[in-house]
Amino acid sequence: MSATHDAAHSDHGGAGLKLYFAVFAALLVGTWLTVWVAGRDFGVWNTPIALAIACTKAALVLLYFMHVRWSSRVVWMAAAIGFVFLVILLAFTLSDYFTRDWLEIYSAPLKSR
Amino acid sequence: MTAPSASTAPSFAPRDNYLTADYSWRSWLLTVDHKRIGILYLLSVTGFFFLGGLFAVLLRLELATPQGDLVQAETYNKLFTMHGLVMIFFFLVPSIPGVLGNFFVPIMIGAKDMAFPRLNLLSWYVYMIGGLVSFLAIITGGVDTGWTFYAPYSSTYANSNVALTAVGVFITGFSSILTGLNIIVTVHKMRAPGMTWFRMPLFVWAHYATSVIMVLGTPVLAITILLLALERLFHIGIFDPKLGGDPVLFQHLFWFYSHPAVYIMILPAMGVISELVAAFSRKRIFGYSFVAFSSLAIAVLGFLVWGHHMFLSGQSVYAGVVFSVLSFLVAIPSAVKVFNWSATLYKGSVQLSTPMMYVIGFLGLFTIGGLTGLFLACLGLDVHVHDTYFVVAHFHYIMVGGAVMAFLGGIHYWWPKMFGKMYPEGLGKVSAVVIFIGFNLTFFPQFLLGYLGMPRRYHAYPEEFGVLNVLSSAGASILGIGYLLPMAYLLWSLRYGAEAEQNPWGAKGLEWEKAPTPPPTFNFDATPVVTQEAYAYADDLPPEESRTQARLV
Amino acid sequence: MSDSYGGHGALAHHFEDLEQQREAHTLGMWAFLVTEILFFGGLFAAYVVYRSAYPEAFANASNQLDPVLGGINTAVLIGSSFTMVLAVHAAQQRRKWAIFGWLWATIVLGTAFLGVKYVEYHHKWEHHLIPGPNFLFEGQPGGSEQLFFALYFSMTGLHAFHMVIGAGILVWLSVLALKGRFDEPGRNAVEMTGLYWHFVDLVWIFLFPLLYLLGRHQ
Amino acid sequence: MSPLSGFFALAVQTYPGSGNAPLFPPSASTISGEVDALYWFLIGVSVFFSALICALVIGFSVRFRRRPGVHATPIEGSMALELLWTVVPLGIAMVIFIWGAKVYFRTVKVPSNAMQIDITGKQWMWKAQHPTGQREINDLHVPVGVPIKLRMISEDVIHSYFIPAFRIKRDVVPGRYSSAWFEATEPGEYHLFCAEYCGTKHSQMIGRVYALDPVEYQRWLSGTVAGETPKQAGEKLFASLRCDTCHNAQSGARGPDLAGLWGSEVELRSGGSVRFDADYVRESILNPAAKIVKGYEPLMPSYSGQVSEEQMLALIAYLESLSAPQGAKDRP
Repeated sequence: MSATHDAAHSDHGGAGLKLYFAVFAALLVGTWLTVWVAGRDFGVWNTPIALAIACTKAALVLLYFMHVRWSSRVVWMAAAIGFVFLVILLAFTLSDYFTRDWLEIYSAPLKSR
Repeated sequence: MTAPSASTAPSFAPRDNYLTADYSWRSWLLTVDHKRIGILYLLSVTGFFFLGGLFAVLLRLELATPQGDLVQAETYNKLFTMHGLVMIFFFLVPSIPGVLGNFFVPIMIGAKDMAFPRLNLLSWYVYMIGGLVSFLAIITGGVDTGWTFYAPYSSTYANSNVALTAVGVFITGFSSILTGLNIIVTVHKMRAPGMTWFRMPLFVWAHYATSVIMVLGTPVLAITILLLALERLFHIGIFDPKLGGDPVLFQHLFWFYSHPAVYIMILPAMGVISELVAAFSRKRIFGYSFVAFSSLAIAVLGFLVWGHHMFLSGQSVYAGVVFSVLSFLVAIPSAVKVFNWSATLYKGSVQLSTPMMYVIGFLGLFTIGGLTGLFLACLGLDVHVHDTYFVVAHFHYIMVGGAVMAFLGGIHYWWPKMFGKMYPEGLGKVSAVVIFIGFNLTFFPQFLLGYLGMPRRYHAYPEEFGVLNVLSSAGASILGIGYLLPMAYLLWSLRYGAEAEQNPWGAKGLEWEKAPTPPPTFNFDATPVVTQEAYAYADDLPPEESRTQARLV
Repeated sequence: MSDSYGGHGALAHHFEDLEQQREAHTLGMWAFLVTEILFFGGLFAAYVVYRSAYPEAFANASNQLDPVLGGINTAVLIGSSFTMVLAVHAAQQRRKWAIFGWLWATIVLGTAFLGVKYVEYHHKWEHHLIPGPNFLFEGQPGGSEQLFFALYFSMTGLHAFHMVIGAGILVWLSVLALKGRFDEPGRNAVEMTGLYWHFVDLVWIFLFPLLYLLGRHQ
Repeated sequence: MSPLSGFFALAVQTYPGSGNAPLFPPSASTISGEVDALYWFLIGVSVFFSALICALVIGFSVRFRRRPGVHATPIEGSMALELLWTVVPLGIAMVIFIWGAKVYFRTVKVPSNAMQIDITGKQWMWKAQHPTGQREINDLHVPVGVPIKLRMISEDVIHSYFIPAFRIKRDVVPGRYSSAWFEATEPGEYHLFCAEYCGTKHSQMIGRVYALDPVEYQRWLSGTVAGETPKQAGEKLFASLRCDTCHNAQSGARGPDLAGLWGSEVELRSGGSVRFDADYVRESILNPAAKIVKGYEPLMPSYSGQVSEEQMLALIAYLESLSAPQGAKDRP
């Protein structure tokens, strides 16, 4: 019973090699794109673009190299939960730093009173 | 392994079980049997509990008088730090998952063992190595930063074994990760046929939720402690205000783990209470799915509230408001659980044996502990009570009144299954009452001290706080005696205790009905097939009674 | 089918069948990778907080790094990820020599990466950019630039440490491959190590733009 | 047990203060009444629910204790009850949250007519600097009925300025200013504690807060020798550190003119803006290259190590006075 599973797993074997080459090429292009994008100024969009490229590269590695695409649902969930809680850590920590000076805890500025 | 199939008749004939399988030291120290690893954890966790308890007794003796005259200020600071460190990282976090979780999660879901038996043994060894390193740090001078290690005191100004203790705690963190990882995979992949998620005992649900927190939270503590050690050893300046580093950032990273850690300590206790309430009222837990989902809700919401430790630390006011409202939300699932446990007793058949006395103690004290948490989550009040004895009383009501009570209740409840011997019922009840009285006398006065404004971690305090502190110290000595009693009679019962039947409480659950007492190395003679719901006490009733499934209002 | 090594592979005593065992190993590996995500996550949180507080200092400090070397290293690591995938693919087809070959290709690329890292660290050593008492940035001691380098060395140091561990495991696997360990079904050690290696590559994919490519906009 | 009971008998006997053992702190500030009201509301809620749970648990345990022949009635659950004990606690929780947030904002929003006192915390003592020049160690004399704003900073580790009688507490963090305010209502002598663990003598870092009625306060002011006010000290420092060579009103000055900037948003060279407040002044003096004003070059040398925290507070008081319309700020 397990032998059939291995075959099923690698039935995309033939296609797998081509797929792996494609993903490898895409990652190299992504790296070049990251460097090229960093060299040009998109104003406020610099960081979002850089992060978007990095995330797509990461997604490629996750889905194809790490076989998440053909894994069971619980493995999908495990991978997702790791990144969700990383975002929670970043979001709540930054929510403190970005809103620290909203409140004028000093005596109100002279001009507005 | 050709023992007769486990008939329901109590089998007193000495059978091959996990204890008698092999008596050599090697078989214990190199065991991969989850039950033996649970016993190893029981021994080491009890050792650390009494070490932490020794520090607590010294603290209370010092605080019996306003002047700091029993020990120097430096020694007192080391005592409360090491009391915190030992009790949290070496007792509360590993105790219930390490002992009862390791022993019973596989049996309750019908598995032969944990998913990764060798990792399970590694978890105990990593725990002992971390314990050894921390014990070395304690012996060679101790650490005086508080268990919270706040920078910049811990990173720059303290001159005690901060780096060595940090390494010890860093290592122990991996033991927690390995246990959590093991339980998650076991629950997902190793349930017996028929054991669906909603037929699992609530003890397993609670341990699954705890393991999710262990796996998600502990690494952030690891990196924070690692950065602290790097700062101590190489002065890289990561939290150094002179370079623009922010001590509040240390608090964010520290509390991201350390608040969910308090749920690591209390969720397994809730799992034990669910089992005990069901068994001793011979009834299915009221609102089973609500209690199960509230465990998961606590695990997830527990990660969104850490800012309530930092309302006054210079954290932004608006972030404080967000953390405050989320802290109130995380209190709701705990309230749901307490109401459901109480409702389970309604129309039950309640047997007041020792474990049930610990349950009643838990319900009262955990309710008080939980409600006083609302005082601290409330922004306006936290300004006054933060870092005072109100906080100390709050978390001791949850940790000692809740987690330790549940641990003792669980130990008494499963003692016959683990060792095949019954504990002495009378002594059990006496020690439960002594612990309850000693506990309340120790920690209730601290609520008053807290609102009076007595700060935490004070070696000497103003005269007017004297009487309440004397009461608290008196309570501590009663509590200390109370904890020695179970240690004594449980050890005594191993030799002289009455033989235990396979199911002394007549309880439901694979560990009682299918596994012999004490269970063989692979738990069951044949892999059980589960056909009943969890806590299916109704199936034992004579036909006409079980039909009147009353649905309340 | 009992397993003589007492290690992974063939049917461990407590699993029902190879499929359950493989699923358990995969989920266990992923649970471990979740802890790694959050382990590095703490450093990313510190990085994001300090960079948003001191954008100029971080940009100046980042300009001390050589993006060309960083770019090459990224390509090397992606290459090693690719050879790792081929090794896992070979393991599924139980071709002993292919496994051995691709594992060593991965090891060589990984070592190349560590070599480049050593060159970069040495360059920092010469320019007094190691965060600590004798840190100098453009002749000035201490300043927020030291925070950048504290994070740079923590992140890339931790990443390199994970690379060393990974390379060690790959060498051990190649030895096992020669001993015929992966000739029977049910052996998924190569696949699990592959997951770990791809994760280490994943971390670098984020580290490279965040550390090397700051303030390069003209 | 005899040694322990003997010890306690001795402790209670010899302990002089056992006479006045208060169970509730004095209420001596405008906010303390509201905080106490919130406290008693929460005590009420807690007593109610604790009593409810105890009654249910003990009542059911006794009423439905195990008796031979009597079986437990199987009950699955009840959606209505589950909703009840989810929504009701949620409602109560939100009431507490909103009330608590309102009280909290009252303790954080500083009235603009507050008199500012600069507090510097260092390992194991508090130093207070009054605007009128008085300096105090560990103690604080404040007039009743006048809102007092504390601008606080630590020279080493994190401390926390805690006056239980006024129900205020605020961490004093190194590297950043933190602020708290109160308005005393009852004259008297109250405790001052450090509430954040700060090392060996954390429990000695305490003091006394004297709330004096206005007459008494004037007598204290005149009775103590007043050094130079922070503004005067700041002015002298501004000159002695030669800040004015760059920061002056002439056109083409190498540094921005600092008069009139206080509290306004300042554009930065790297884009974005920052409020010109105490934190920005302090950061620019110690780490000038961090945030440079648009249109200026990073020429300013770092003064870290040359300016103590008290001198920094004096400079800030001077710069603040530069932006005030004449005479508005000089109040006792």
